Amino acid sequence: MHFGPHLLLAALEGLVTSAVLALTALGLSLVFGVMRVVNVAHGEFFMLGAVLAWAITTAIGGHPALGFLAALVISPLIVGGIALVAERLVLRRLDYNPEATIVATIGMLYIIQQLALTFYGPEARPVEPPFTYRILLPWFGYSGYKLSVIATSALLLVATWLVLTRTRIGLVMRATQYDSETAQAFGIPVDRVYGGVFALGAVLAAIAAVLIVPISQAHYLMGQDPLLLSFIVVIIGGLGSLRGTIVAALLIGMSDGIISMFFSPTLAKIIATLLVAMVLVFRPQGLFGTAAR
Amino acid sequence: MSEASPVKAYALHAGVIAFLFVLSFVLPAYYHGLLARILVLAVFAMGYNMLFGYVGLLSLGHAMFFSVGLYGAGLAVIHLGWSVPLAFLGGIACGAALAVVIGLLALRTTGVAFMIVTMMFAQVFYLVILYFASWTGGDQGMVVPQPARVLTFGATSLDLTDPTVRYMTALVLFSVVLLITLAIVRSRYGRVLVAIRENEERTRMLGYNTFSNKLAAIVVSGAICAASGAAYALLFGYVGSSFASVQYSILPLLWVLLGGAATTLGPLIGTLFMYYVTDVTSAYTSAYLLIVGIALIALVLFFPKGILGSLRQRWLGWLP
Amino acid sequence: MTPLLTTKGLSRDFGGLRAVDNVDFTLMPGEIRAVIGPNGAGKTTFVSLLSGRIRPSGGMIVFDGADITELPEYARVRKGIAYTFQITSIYANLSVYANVALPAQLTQRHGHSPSAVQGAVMDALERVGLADQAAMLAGQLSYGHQRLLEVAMGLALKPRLLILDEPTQGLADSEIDNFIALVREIAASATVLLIEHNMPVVMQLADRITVFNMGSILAEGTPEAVRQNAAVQEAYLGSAP
Amino acid sequence: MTDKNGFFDLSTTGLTRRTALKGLAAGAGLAVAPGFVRYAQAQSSAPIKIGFQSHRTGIGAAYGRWYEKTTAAAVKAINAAGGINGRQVEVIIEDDGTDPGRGAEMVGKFATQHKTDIVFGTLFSHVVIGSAPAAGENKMPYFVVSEGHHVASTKLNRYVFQPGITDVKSQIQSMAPWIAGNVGKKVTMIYPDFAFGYDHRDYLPPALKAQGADVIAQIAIPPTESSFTKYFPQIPAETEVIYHVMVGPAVLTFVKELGEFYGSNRPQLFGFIDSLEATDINSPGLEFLDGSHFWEGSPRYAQPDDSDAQKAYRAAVGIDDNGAAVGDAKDVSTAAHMFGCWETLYVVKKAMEDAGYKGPEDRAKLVEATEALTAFAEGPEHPQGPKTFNGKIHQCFGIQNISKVEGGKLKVVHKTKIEDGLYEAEGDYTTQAL
Repeated sequence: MHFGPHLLLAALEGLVTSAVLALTALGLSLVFGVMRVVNVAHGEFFMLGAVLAWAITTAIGGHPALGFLAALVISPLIVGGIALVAERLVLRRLDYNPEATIVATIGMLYIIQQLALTFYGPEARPVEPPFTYRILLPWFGYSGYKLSVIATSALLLVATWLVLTRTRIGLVMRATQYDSETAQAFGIPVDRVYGGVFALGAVLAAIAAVLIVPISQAHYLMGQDPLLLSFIVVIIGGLGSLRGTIVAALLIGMSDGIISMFFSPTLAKIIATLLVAMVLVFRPQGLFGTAAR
Repeated sequence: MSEASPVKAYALHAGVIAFLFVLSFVLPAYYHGLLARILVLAVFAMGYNMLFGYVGLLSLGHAMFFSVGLYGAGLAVIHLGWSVPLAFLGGIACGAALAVVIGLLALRTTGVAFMIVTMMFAQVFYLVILYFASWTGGDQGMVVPQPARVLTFGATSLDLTDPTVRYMTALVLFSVVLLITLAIVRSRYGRVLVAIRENEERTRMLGYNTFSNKLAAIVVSGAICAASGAAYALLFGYVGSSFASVQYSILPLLWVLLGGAATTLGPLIGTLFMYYVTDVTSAYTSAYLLIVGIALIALVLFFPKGILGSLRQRWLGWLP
Repeated sequence: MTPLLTTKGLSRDFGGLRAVDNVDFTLMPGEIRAVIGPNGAGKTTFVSLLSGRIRPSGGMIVFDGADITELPEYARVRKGIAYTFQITSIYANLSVYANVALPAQLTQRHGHSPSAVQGAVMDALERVGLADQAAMLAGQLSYGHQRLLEVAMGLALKPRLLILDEPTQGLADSEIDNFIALVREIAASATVLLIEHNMPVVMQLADRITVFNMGSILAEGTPEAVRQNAAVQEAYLGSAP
Repeated sequence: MTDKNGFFDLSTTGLTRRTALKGLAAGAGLAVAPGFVRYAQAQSSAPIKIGFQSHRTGIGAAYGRWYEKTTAAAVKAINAAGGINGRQVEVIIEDDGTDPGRGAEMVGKFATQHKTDIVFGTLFSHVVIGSAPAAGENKMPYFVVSEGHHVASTKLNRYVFQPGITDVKSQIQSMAPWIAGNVGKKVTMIYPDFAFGYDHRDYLPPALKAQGADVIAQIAIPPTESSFTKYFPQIPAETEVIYHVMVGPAVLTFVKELGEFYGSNRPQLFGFIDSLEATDINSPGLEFLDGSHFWEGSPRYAQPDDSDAQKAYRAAVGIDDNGAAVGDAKDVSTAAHMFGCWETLYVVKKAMEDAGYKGPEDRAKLVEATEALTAFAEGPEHPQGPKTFNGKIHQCFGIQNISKVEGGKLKVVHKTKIEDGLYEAEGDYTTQAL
């Protein structure tokens, strides 16, 4: 294939990766930014979203779109509920101590993964996309559903941005992120904000998973890669910076596709990871963040 | 506190080593073999503890130090035909050299960024192993040939695949590293490391170059972890990329947190405990990860300082 | 007699703000020098430049005849410049003994015996009157005692120049009297540079006083001379609440 | 010293508790652990214990489950027919987490704790290679069902055998003539960027060359990849055949995306069914595979010309005509590989009987007896087909199936000959000491 169409394809693929990554990473970034909690189980919330999407679509049957839409609403709600319970039962009682929460979320990772294996099984299971439309370009065909994932994700990101910047909820969250003690003094129920943010983070991961599951099946180990990539995105983008998270997700998603045009994929991953690490070393506040407080 | 009862501390450590020595003669074969493995991995945990427990630097990439020792020693035997002692020292040297490079870069960052940077360097290391599959065996790994795994002293030779020899070799390595750790912790240098953990700026203002001290700690930590990896390759005969994966970076963190960070014996206790829980639960259910997960959460909820850390806090203040 | 410390044209900007502006300063060995001035005058920035906690934007610092402008803070400490923090900065989770052992082992590095370190630690703790609390966790000390521990940590460095940043802040009156006696005793073996708001303390202790205002030296002289200085009075009365 | 006793109590109490449980189990004839499959103990002699190293968790879990089912069925059949040397067979399962380190620990556990007679059943290559040293050191016969070339490469040791499934080097070699003759001569390979893929990368081009065909491009894809479209532009336009061997949970995505990319206007496809083991060929998105060809070790779908042995085997394991679990059409088996468990157990039975095997002290005799085997005839013990066995490289060689996807089923269109897959031995295990 010629360079131009090849680049176009790599870019489209990069956009899909970026779109899903941005949602997932945004969830991690919120938890990270507001609560200062490194949630190692974030990838498992992602996995849970996909597995539940499979369960819901299978239970509903009928036209694929019906099941998919139901999954898109119900699955994130369930995952959010589970996250809320975990937060109340464990993280809150640890007083959000950074090291203790890492261990606790590693524990959650094991528990969720094992439960998925026990009740869902080890197989990769497909979910039918709500519609199958193949867009025919002169050089290759492309999935219409993938394009819709990009659009949906963009809409959700804009919605999240509006909530964070234009509503009281967003203000409360930002105040808590900036200085939780002062926020508390101003009558903000920091404790409840933390619970909500942790649940919201999980909800975002679950939505991302429901969007991706018609493209790549639900599998009980599928949470590991998104976790790693989300970490990278959050760090590159800068803590708690929505704009940074999105730009970083684009950067990571696109570079993953485009670097692999020129190098063997493993070498591409080595180069990309090394580049990101070097960014961190020489610009620890991220590419878009301001210096840490 | 730090000056209190050195005799008790030394006696305890000597007692632990003696106890492990005696265990070699009373344990049933399975636990004997398992304990040899645990001793080697406890060295990995001790190396991790040196950095995480005493200096307060939380690395999520220590699998690379373990596996650079593993591959350094293993590949030296496989491809270069080195003898066991030479390969072991080679593995340690690789670990120390890698630690210098990683330290110079990663120590420019702190906190969460340090965690992520170390994780990413470890990921790069993992991918490099996969990339040079013709040398490393890639994801399948390679076997260190059994005939090469012999320690020769003049006329006598010790077969490292013999269970007793293997146990004793592992115990010697463990004891040496334990005593080195104890010596470092009780030394002036150990005091500086703890001071850096507690308040880095103050330590600089007391005349210490905290960067070079931290760098030295990473090198010591990396060399100890590499020693563990090298011993693993030579004693158990397999090198493979799974030892360089993220999982093996998280394991030493768990072991140390369980046993008690910044305690000399905590890494052993944590490794032992984790293996014990896994072994017992896996006999009853294949869902043992569930139980491990619950155990982890319960431990941080109720024993946040780990087993020995909690003991030290409540009853045994003199514990090093 | 050659000065212990001099600065030439020492300056430091923070963004657009010039916190320390072209300061020429000289300190003679053995004196007790107080630095006073209204809030925001640049006193703490100035001593931070001396100790190396922050880097100057311009100018130079000479200590004992050597240019130390580019030296990092830990190297300056090793040359004999000790600094005690304005906000107590002790190791709260370590014992009082361990807090002082850290600086003590630096100066005892050639003696190398544990007993030498122990002697130096107990000596420093006795001088500030904390010897009995050596085994306590530093975080459990009262605030006043924590301030004294700060001083003990400075003393254990056996400094040639001890910089005390508002050492009496938060101390009770009775503690202040003891403190004045302590500084006098320290001055027998070291030069003392003191930032202080408490005027009676300054007047009792200082051999000479340097007055800062707006990042520059407004006046300098004996306590008596400074007290008479019209510019100082204006700066203080004009800005003091 | 009280504290010291305190924490070492952990292991000692555990020990006594386990020992007690073991005693209880032996005394009362109770099954104490899952996977501790017990059968009525009619014999006076103790059962033959087979340690099954299973991938119950980790990346291999989907395979492990079907390997367990097949093993259970084979053991049931063997026991019903009187066992081995008149002794019943008992399987003890340990999970290796699909991890080589843990795999080695489990081999040690079988040897020293469970004191099994052999260890058996490992699938994933890295677990085999990681566990092999432990098997050699414990002098524990280790029968793997992995299809990797590692055993035949003679890089492992004398205690490791693969007598139930043909290795991948042989499989590839026997596919090449048919591909070159029937599908196309310009081949683009797509394979995972790790050892399993490297076997294909290294062995296919020379095999095709010998048939007058060429590999014109090789595309390696990292095993962690979850999206593949971006690699497809690297497929040269003149490609006649795409040869694909993807494995892992993302393979369905691979096929679907290939379909989206090409539509109906695609090159011929030839794949290894490894890609779609345990996956329904009629899953949404796989319509694209219609008309393409697959290698199958043993056919997933019942074939019109199935032997009685094959039919009996399918019934015993409990798979229906579509290769799914009887009673659950969604639970698709790993039919192309799992027959190896069945056949391996019968090889073990044969070798133990030849050796007059009595217990662990006869393990060396068992190794020699296994090495002395040369061929396995098709029949109830070897339902997949006849095989030859090379005792020097511990590897068997059998026929391979090439199946075409037609109307949502896999139909066998060609069976290779054993000779197609034979190659020069790379070494000789029998020269190693026992």
